Amino acid sequence: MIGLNHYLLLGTALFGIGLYGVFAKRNAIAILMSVELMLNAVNVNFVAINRFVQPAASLGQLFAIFVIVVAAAEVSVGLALIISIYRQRRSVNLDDFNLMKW
Amino acid sequence: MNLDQLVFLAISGFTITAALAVVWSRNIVRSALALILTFLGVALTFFNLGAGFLGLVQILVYAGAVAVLIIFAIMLVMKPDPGTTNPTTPSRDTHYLGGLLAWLVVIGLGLAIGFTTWPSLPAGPVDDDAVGALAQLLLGNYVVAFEAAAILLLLAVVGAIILAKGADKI
Amino acid sequence: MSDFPILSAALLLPILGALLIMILPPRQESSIRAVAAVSTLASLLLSLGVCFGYDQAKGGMQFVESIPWVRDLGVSYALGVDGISLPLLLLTNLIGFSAVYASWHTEERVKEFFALLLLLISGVMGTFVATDLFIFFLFYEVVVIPIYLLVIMFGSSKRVTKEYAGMKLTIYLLIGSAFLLVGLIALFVKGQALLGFPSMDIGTLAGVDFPVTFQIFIYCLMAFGFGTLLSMFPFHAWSPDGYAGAPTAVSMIHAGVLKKIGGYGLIRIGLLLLPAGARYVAPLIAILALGNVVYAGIICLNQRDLKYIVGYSSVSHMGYVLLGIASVNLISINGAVMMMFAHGVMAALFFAMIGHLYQQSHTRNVGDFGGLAHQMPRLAVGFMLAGLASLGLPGTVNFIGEFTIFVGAFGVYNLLTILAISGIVITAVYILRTLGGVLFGPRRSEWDHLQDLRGVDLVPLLVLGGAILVGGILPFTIMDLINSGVGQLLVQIGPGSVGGIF
Amino acid sequence: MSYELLAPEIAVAALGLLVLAIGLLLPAHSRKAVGYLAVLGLAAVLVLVIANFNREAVFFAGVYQVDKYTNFFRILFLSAALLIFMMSSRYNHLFGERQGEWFSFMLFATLGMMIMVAAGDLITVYVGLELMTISFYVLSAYLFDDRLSAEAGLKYLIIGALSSAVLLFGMSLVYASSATTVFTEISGALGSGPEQPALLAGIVMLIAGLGFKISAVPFHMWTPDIYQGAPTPVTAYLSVASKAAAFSVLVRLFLSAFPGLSFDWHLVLAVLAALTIVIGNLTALPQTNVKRMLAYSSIAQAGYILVGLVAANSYGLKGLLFYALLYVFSNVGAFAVVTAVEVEEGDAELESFSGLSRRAPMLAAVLTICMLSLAGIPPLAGFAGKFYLFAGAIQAGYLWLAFIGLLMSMISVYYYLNVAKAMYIGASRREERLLVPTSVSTALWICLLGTVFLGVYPGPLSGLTELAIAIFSIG
Amino acid sequence: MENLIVDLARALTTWLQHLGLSPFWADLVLLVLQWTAIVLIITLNVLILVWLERKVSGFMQQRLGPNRLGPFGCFQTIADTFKLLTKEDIIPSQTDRLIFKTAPMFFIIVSVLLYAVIPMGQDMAVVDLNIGLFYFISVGSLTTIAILMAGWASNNKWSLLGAMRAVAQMISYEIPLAFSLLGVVMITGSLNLSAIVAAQHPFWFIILQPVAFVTYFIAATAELNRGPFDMPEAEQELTAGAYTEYTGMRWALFFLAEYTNLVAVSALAATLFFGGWQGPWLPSWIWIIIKTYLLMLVFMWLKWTLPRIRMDHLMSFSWKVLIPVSLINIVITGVGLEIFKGMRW
Repeated sequence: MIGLNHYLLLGTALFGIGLYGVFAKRNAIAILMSVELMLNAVNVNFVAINRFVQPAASLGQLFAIFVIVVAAAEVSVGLALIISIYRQRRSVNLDDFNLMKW
Repeated sequence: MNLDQLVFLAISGFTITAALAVVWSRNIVRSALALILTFLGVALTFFNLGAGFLGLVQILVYAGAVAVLIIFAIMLVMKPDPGTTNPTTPSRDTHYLGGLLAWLVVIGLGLAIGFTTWPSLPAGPVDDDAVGALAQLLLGNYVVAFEAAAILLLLAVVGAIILAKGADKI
Repeated sequence: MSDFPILSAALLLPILGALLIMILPPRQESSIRAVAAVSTLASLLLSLGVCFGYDQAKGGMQFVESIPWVRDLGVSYALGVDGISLPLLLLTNLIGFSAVYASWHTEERVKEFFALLLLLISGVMGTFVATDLFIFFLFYEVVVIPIYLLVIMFGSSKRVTKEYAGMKLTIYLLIGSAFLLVGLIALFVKGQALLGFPSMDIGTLAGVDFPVTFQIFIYCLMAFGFGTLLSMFPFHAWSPDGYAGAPTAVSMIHAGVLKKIGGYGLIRIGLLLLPAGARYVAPLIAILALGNVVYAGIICLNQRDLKYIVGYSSVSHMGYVLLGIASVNLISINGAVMMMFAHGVMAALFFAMIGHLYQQSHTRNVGDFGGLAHQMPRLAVGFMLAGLASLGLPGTVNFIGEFTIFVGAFGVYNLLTILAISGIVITAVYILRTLGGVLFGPRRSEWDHLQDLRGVDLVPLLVLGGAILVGGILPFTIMDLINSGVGQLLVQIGPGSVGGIF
Repeated sequence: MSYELLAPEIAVAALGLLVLAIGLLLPAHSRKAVGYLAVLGLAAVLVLVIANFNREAVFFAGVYQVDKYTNFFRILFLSAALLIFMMSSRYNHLFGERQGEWFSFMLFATLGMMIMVAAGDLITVYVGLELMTISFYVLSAYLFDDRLSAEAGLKYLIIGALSSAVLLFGMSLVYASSATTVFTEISGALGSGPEQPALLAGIVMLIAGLGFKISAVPFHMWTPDIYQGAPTPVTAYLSVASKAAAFSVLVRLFLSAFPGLSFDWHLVLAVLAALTIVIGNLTALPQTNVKRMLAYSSIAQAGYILVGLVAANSYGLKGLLFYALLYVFSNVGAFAVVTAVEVEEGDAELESFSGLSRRAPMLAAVLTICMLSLAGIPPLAGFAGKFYLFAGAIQAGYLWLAFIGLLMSMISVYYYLNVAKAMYIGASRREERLLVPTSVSTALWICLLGTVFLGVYPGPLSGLTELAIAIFSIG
Repeated sequence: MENLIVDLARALTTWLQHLGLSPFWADLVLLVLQWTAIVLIITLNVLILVWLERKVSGFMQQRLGPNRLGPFGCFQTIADTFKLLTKEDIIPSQTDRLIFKTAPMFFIIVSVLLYAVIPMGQDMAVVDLNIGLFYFISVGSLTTIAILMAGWASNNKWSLLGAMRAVAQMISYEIPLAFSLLGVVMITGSLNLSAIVAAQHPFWFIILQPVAFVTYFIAATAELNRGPFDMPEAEQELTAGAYTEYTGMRWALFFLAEYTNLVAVSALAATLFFGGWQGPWLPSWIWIIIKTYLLMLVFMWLKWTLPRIRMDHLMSFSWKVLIPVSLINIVITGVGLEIFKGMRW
């Protein structure tokens, strides 16, 4: 029987993969993509919890919708930022962005 | 192994493989395409969970818009040699640290989730009119968040235009 | 008379003066000086008025003012003086008044100088008249920043740069105050738990019977905090460097009164609120006090810079004060308070003289001078007076202080006291050697151009020198006052025996 | 339900939209006018909030709560925004034609914060948080020709998105454990007894996610870069208001959703606070750029504010609110001076501040006083705030934390005084006086008087904070 | 006649269950059969459509069009198909081969998936989804990705440019497309396509929502990259846009998918605005075919009549005209609905 745990573990795995990507990747867009993976992981959680813990109300789905909306906004701003920084530096590699000491 | 498990395993296997491809591919375009597959996998998960509307939202927004935007941006900032567009960090420390951290988080959360006994509610019938229920919530108790999200989208549009145009004249 | 908030007036006059100076245009230097002089003089007169108005027979806190300030912290703007704080209040105003005259010839950025100086004086005064812990601490730290700014803006760089000196002094004092603040807050929190209502009033808190271990712990914090300010060995390193870097007025106020806040705090807060803790830790303090006396004295023997000599000697003298406090009996504490007053006027006079000399000659090295008594007799008088007071010659106020301390302490720490008395010998050696080297001997023609004290320069000499002599010849004027305060304090904390830490 | 209590949010949203529209309609050279509109509008909203301070209402079954706590933070955000609008009047020229949008983004960020503090529900908190954060992504990168600014925007985006993801995961675990997202219901659903491991993991992730927003160590890594690169008024707003907003959420979350946890989250936060204070202050010591130095110092300040939550008793919470508000005055004052100098000199390096006391005594005095307030020197506001915070900490038994905090605050004086030293004895590159426009000097005066007044007479504000925290049931 | 196909399906299910299959597997087999049927119909349909388009264009341009093979040249397309199937499969070097190969497949799969929810007659939707309309929009949005994949993988500047133009255009026009449908949704209060058809009993929605229909039609034209909005594959500028490097079978797949989309979009328009399968005398599934074909003829008519629109005009037309118009339509519909409710009450 597939239960809540299975779905939460799926979410956790996706989350971990995204986290790894954020740390290991150097292309700013790739990092943004990794973050999207993490947000998707969260959505899997929300929908699964909605299904198994609270099937009558749709709070989890609602939360997931908000996450999706916000993620869309975040990505659009993020990509605009990346394009604007690319215009200045001709690079999207994070290692090149070290005008300030870290 | 019954059908339920088979479907779950297939979908999650597909999703996780696609997600791994996102972070392992050295070619950013392939990463992005793998990301689309991940999105579709998550959408399938939603369908499997009886959240059809959400699955479709997932496809529409993530696969149809977000992923396309990402690919679009990739093409605007593309380098000639696609095989090196998505490097992993050259610093081994950061790389291993990232991997280690990810493993720790996965194992830690996995254990935490595994050892938890959830409120023992039966997985009851799925609400058929999810859209209606969501609409009630959105325009009822969560109307503030709804309005804020609307402003957020406006803000994102204006902000993205401003940033992408940079210092050029409007 | 009784309704007039005389302490507040004395406290606020310099602040008003500072505000007035800030408003004045920077060019109006003479009016700026005049404002500073008038406000400090008024403050001095008010504090003299308090002295004469204080009813010694009645004793206790008088001229009390109290306005509720922060309700939930139990803070009230509470002022008052008793026999312990009154001499120190007087001392502050004496030195503050003289300091204005000692720096009369400041040329650059006069406006900033006097504004900060007045703030400084006001802050120091506040610590002595506050009877509320919060207000006390407020004033305690207020003084640090004006001092820093005065040092870096008007100080002098000789052996160490003025920036270094200023920063060292500031950070030492602030770190000390951090410990103090922890102690104060802990005291407040515990007091609230025991009392059931929040109160910062020293009198109220004195009535609380804190647990002994708590007292010991808090007293250690306080000893560290106040000890740093008092330049207790081994936390004294800021003191000589600080004095050397500081401008004359700051050295005067710092050595003269600021350090005394440490001693005052140890008595007023440490002893009154935490008697058991104070008695328990006292032997350790006494040993450190001996360190002050001997260690600083020996270092002093090797110093060549006048300011360093006075600096280290003041560290050494503070050892006596500490010894007095550590003995916890009527005589010794009387002596400690007396000593604080005495050392204050003496050190201030010393620094005023050094300041004048340095301003004229641009050197402070003992070896550079000789036979100055020929060219500058009045200065020589000042130097002699301060020097002799420093080595505790009978007839000066210092003698009274030292003598009383030794009498009081001997009964408690025989060996330590004897060793401490030997410090007087060291003092005598370096003071006499210095005085001799600088003032006497053959006339040296390169110093012929030096001008002696005259006009306003004489004010510090007259005021401070007068105080040394009056206190020395007529000791009862101050001693009775002190005695009334200390006596009540000891009655309040009750009997008990010193020791326990070893 | 009295929906008129939502008027401040509605008004700020409307103001933001209006400013956006008018900014686009006006010709480029007269876009400065939107600044006046924004300032006047905000002032009106501020008056409205103050006038209705005592009115309370719970909307939507606890999802949105307007109470005195909300109103306190509303006042904080609005006055911070107001001060920053005033002090940035000259800086805005750097934004060229995009001034109108700048104001509206700032207003939207304010709206996000107001929603965060009033939200009694995880979803609403999240949306408010993102409204604020996404506005700040754009605002951080608002100097389009400036490389540092774009870099700051990107870094903020990445760290912000990451932290949102962590926060969300934590929220999902809390939701899983309690089957609700409304704070008041969470506390009821969790009951008592030992917590499930998933809930603990969720709480830890919540702390981590919000820790990014308040830039607590070890989630502070990119804060200095963002603060240095972003336009200075944005940095100021980021440091005072977004932090306060995150704190407001943390407090509401822990005190109204998790009041009865047996898990000792105080200790976790105490360790975080101590690390934040120590590392923030120590890394600030060697900085030579004043803006960056203030960035590090703001990390440390976050640590101090966190102490209030660690204590979670009356003094601690009062201190938290008190400190958050005084931090507005002190930090905005400091940043106002930095902004003025930056506009004049082109950068915020320490050398640019050399001899400032001669060129602009007012600026030098304000910067000195504000920084000393941040360091906690009496009689300035910072001292009173720290007194409350550490009184709370000691009362709650965290003596060691008070030790570390106070000691480090005295060490922080070193780097603050370095700036004062440069201003008072440094040689200036130029001699002519540095003039500041009226709006800036008004802001400076408000900050200065606020800092001094709150320090000398903290009574009224502490009374206000007492009202504000009365909604929480604490010992 | 009316229930021919539905009855057929029902009979098949019963027969399968008689054979001993569980209901689940029986349904599954039926589903597979349904999809096969759809694919077959689509393919046949495209053969006809291509011929039709050439004929229509010939008619518009006053020429004959294909006329050699069979009567009216009706076997021309079949011959073309054989040609395409037997052509050499060329994959240029330096391409991203994996993506190059998957792009056409992805495209065709997505296009076919669109048919799942369209009611092809009374009770004749493959899946009668309660959010069918939303499904159509969501899945339809995936076509962009296929074009992007093709354009990028070809490693050819025209392909890439074409793909980027296509994507910009499709994303921009997706918004008015979705908005225009909202009017209909508001009136019916449902996203279920069958319910929408049922709701059009007295009036077709073209009467109630003319503006929405016009918006939808324009946006759909752009979504399909058909003339006059065929900037992404403008032959004179970009050879064939994203499809430039594709040959033979792969190219045929794109071609197929494009026409599949055309049919789907037209069928949706017929369903939403023209009463769907409703109509007198004839069986329902014939009615929808007739309506769809009529709409497709309009598409062709437009394509061969109007000149191509410049890229920036195309974008600003969407953002500055279509989206505001569709938004205003939503507002007016809402107000109208309230008034209508008020009157009835």
